[in-house]
Amino acid sequence: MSRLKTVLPGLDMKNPVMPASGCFAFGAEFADLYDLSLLGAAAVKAATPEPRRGNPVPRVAETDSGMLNAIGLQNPGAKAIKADHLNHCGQAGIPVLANIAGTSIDDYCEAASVMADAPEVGALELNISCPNVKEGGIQFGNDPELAAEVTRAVCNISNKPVYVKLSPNTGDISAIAKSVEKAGASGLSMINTLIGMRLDTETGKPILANKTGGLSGPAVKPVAIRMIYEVSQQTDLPIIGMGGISSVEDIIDFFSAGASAVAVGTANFQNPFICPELIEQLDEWLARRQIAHVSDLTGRSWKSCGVPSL
Amino acid sequence: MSRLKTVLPGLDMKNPVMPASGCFAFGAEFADLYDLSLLGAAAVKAATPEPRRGNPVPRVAETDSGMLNAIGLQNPGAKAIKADHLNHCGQAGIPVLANIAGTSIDDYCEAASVMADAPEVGALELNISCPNVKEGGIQFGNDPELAAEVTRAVCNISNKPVYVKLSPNTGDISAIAKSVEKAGASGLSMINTLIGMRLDTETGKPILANKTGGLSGPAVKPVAIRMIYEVSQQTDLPIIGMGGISSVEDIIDFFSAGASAVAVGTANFQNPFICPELIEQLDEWLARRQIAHVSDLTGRSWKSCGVPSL
Amino acid sequence: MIKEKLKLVEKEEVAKNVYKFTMEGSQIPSQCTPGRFLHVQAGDGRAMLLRRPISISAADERTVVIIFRASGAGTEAIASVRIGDTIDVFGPLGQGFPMLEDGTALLIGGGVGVPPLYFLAEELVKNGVSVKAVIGFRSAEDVFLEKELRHLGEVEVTTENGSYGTKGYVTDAALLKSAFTTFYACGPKAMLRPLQDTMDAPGYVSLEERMGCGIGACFACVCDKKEGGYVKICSDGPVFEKGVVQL
Amino acid sequence: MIKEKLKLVEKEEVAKNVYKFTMEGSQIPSQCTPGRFLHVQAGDGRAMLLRRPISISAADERTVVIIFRASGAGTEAIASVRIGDTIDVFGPLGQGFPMLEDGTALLIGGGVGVPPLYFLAEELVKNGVSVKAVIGFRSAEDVFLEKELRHLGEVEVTTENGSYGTKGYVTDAALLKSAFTTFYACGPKAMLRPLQDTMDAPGYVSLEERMGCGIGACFACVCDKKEGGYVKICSDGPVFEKGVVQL
Ligand SMILES: Cc1cc2nc3c(=O)[nH]c(=O)nc-3n(C[C@H](O)[C@H](O)[C@H](O)COP(=O)(O)OP(=O)(O)OC[C@H]3O[C@@H](n4cnc5c(N)ncnc54)[C@H](O)[C@@H]3O)c2cc1C
Ligand SMILES: Cc1cc2nc3c(=O)[nH]c(=O)nc-3n(C[C@H](O)[C@H](O)[C@H](O)COP(=O)(O)OP(=O)(O)OC[C@H]3O[C@@H](n4cnc5c(N)ncnc54)[C@H](O)[C@@H]3O)c2cc1C
Ligand SMILES: Cc1cc2nc3c(=O)[nH]c(=O)nc-3n(C[C@H](O)[C@H](O)[C@H](O)COP(=O)(O)O)c2cc1C
Ligand SMILES: Cc1cc2nc3c(=O)[nH]c(=O)nc-3n(C[C@H](O)[C@H](O)[C@H](O)COP(=O)(O)O)c2cc1C
Ligand code: FES
Ligand code: FES
Repeated sequence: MSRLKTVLPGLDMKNPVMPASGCFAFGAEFADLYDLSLLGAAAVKAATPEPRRGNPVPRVAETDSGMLNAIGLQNPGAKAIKADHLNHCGQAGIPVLANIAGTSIDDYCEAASVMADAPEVGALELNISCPNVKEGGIQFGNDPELAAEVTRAVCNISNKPVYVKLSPNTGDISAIAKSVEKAGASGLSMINTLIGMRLDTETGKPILANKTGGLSGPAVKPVAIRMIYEVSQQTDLPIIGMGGISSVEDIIDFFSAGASAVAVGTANFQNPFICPELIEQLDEWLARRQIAHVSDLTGRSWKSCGVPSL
Repeated sequence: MSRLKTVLPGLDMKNPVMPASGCFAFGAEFADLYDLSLLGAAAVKAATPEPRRGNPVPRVAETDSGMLNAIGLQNPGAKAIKADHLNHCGQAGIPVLANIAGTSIDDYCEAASVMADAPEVGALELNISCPNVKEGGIQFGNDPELAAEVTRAVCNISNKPVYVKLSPNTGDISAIAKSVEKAGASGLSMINTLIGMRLDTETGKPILANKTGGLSGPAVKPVAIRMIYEVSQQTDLPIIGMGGISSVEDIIDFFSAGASAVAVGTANFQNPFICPELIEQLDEWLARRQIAHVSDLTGRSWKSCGVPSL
Repeated sequence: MIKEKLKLVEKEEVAKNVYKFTMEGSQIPSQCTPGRFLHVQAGDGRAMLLRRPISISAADERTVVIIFRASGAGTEAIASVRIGDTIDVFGPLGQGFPMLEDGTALLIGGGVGVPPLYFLAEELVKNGVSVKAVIGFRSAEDVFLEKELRHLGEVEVTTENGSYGTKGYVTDAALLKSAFTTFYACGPKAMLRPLQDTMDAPGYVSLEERMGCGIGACFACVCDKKEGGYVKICSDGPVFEKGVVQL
Repeated sequence: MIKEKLKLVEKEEVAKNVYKFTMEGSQIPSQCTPGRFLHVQAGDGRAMLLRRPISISAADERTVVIIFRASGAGTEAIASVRIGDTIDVFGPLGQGFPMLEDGTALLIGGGVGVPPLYFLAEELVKNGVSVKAVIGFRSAEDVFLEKELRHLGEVEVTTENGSYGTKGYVTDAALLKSAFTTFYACGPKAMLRPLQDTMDAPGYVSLEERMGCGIGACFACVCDKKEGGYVKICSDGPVFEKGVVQL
């Protein structure tokens, strides 16, 4: 599987496939199902400085080819995560991409400094896009200045590379991307969820207790592909692509659009074994077409030469 | 069916259901399938001042529970539309909602002044959001100032009410909505398509000749519902809701979110008879629950009293 | 926790829109115990992404039985599967009912909360425990599993409109005042809440919540504990000892 | 143009991944003529919204036949329909092949472009027209409809790898140089282009394009005319007289 080996800032991965933040907790549950060392890396659940209880239930609702979630960043707090929750990934020897959330720049920095210190953590993933938390998140992701500010602050205190996870809920994602690149980001994760809502038809009321939630799953894949296609031509940062991946063809599409690695979120709920299955299928897909390395596919939707057209 | 009668600025409708712009052309094809007088109104294909040839093919691509289109506003030009294409709706006695597009404010005004003059036209629908045309559309829909400017200009020259069709490709749709309300809009249509892309997995290249296209269908319904839920609480304008409607339950959800009428787009391709079918089902749905009038449902997701909770 | 395609070998509509599915498989059935549940894929899983949690109503080495109401698009799709076809199932999931070794158990189930109690009743009786059951439904046409439970012990049926058995809710049943060692309850929160609050005997309640992963990884299904902290219904439950969770 | 659930009564894999479906209905079949097409729903239409355009390969009062390659998710879903089940079909759509009254017709089809030509051949022969056919495939295992066409007239098969019949493309066939009154061609653009450009005889070409509505309302399937202006393949075509459209 040498054609899968992928090295990105802070992430030395035997393959470019990882579970997406929030869909894998910290790995304990999946360690019962398969050998975590098969994964390229693991993006773990968002850490905030203090423990968070999250939103009232219901927290999930199904939509056509998608789902809404409004978990509300429930987590035991950065210190507890660092102390008690990273051992499964650590023992498997896979780098952790530590997702960081908060409601102020100080929050982000506090959580980041704790997580960056954990030896299991390879890089930070700055969640400036979570649409579920009323006071925070969303404004960072929709404003190039604020996005740059929080990125700069976290990069300053972190001794690990910082990936910024972009929100699709914005009119100009390239502006945000370029802004966080200048501010010191080492990579991008995209995309986070679109803001959505589902109503109970009989009562007319929102199904989620939080009313709105984040839309994920195959429904959003065309939006993710288009944004990565655009941003990968506007910045030099490596992109971890996500949004609706559930097959090996999806992974190829994300690479073609411009990604250098991928994360699988919602699909873990339908098939908890999907990550190792996709990794094997990815290797076969490339082998069958005699593609020397998966990175040869990155950006081939817009690159005009030097890449296999198949 | 008196419980369906709906009167909005410029649109005197026996029911609140119309085909969406671009999915019905000007009605000639559907007149072969059913009696157009069953419809509440008809949103017809975008008119530009000059004839437009549109984009190269392929112009459509399927996605999970959605589709992408990049027709590129092909149309015979406002004058030809007014002269030759409105007779089917006119004979059926249903008001036309004339969709207007352009690449400059002058363009919009030129097309608007022609269309507003047609006796069949009840109101204009300003498409400030079409994501397919490189030089135009998109910037109007993502900038409150520009959106207001084009709205003001068109309202000034139009003797018919103007609905502004909002783009979901923006970080703050309420800001756009409030801005066009102040500028003189009589109503809102929402939502237009999300920008998306699909790649051919084998070649890695975009399937659409235009590369990006507009995402529509049930996949985008949660985004539409959330935006209408938000905007209907921020403005007093009536909203024509659309985005993924394919069942009577969908219609109810759009009313509950805050719509006063609905448009059905993509679903016409799967079932060309869907509009009259939904109109009948809507009447039955309300009758079974003894709801006096469909407008009683408008905004019941957020209104706390005075509406039937069922 | 296994993902397996189970083969539908028997299918019966046991009440209006309520289906009993007997499914065959080589791995999942033998791991099933009362109170645990299966995470069942609806349709081809493309338009409907989330699995549906359905309790296990009986199981042996090769077969497992579920009983479910076709109440929405997903359960309707599952109900439309034909005999001989397969169903994609992940499970068994969750923590089941703790077993009694002796004494008398009172089982209290409402609607589609009854199926897991049947499995429990079978196992309790095998253990030598006496079983009594209160099962509540909307109306006479909704009643199911009554006959099967009567083979195992005394049964009281309640219907909301009084069209069959005792009129009212399970909480109105006479058997609730009879003597028993432990109770086991499964049904909507509105039914479990008064039971948890008013029953003197020890007991267990089985909860429902909308789920994502079903294995404790997504935090969709949390429920506050009375003494602070929280549980995940999918992996810490769905069965909890009386008084542990806030209802 | 009718929307009807057609019942699948016969199903055969006529070549690798190529299926022949015989479907029964009360309204659509009797309206079918050669060159028109059906707009076929894939699966339950929830994850896959767009219908698939498939040519009519034969029809009588009560049945209609289609032959299609299962090449993607939608056609695979259609291929998995079982005998006795129904398929949601909208049609027949488009303008078919104009008929000849006498003389000799040369039919030229590539791959899944062959099926509509079979229907045409039958009708031409009924009209007393002589028929010859050139049909091209990738390789021997892909060949279908050869035997059926031989009942109606002379047939030349071409395969790209030469594993059967003439080696090369349909444009390499000897029959193209024989005498005939009119040609009818159906296949990919790369095949139709040289035919339109080089054939001296009058003729017709049948085109493919990705479609939305199938009835001329969405402008997905336009094609430029040589003399300016455009046509919609779904409603003005899919059949056009040689020289009308730009290929
Ligand atoms: C542990 C557990 C055991 C259960 N056992 C049974 C059983 O044995 N028999 C039975 O008939 N039902 C049972 N249910 C309820 C069953 O899961 C729901 O009725 C079913 O998920 C509804 O799906 P749908 O497609 O009909 O509805 P839809 O409304 O189409 O479902 C949409 C989404 O909401 C979720 N959802 C909707 N209602 C519920 C609910 N009440 N509980 C959980 N998720 C819901 C669905 O899973 C799906 O993700 C159980 C639920 C849980 C949590
Ligand atoms: C008028 C007409 C007649 C046809 N007749 C036949 C026939 O008799 N037998 C046969 O095997 N095929 C025929 N085709 C081609 C057939 O429509 C496509 O092979 C089929 O739509 C592909 O669908 P899919 O689900 O396999 O592919 P997917 O790639 O999953 O399809 C995705 C989308 O792209 C569209 N699409 C993909 N390829 C094509 C194509 N080549 N042409 C049009 N749309 C496409 C699909 O309709 C769908 O909307 C015909 C096409 C047209 C336009
Ligand atoms: C239940 C759930 C919880 C999530 N939690 C987080 C989170 O804590 N932090 C974050 O950055 N993204 C979170 N996400 C977003 C995912 O990481 C991912 O960006 C998104 O779901 C799109 O990918 P998918 O379609 O493969 O799920 C969450 C998604 C889901 C479905
Ligand atoms: C093929 C196609 C063409 C469209 N053309 C137009 C257009 O000309 N003007 C416009 O304002 N919207 C256009 N739309 C957008 C629709 O009117 C509608 O806003 C959108 O498709 C969402 O509704 P739906 O999901 O029901 O299709 C088009 C949509 C489709 C699918
Ligand atoms: S359903 Fe995911 S934690 Fe319970
Ligand atoms: S497919 Fe809609 S116009 Fe041809």
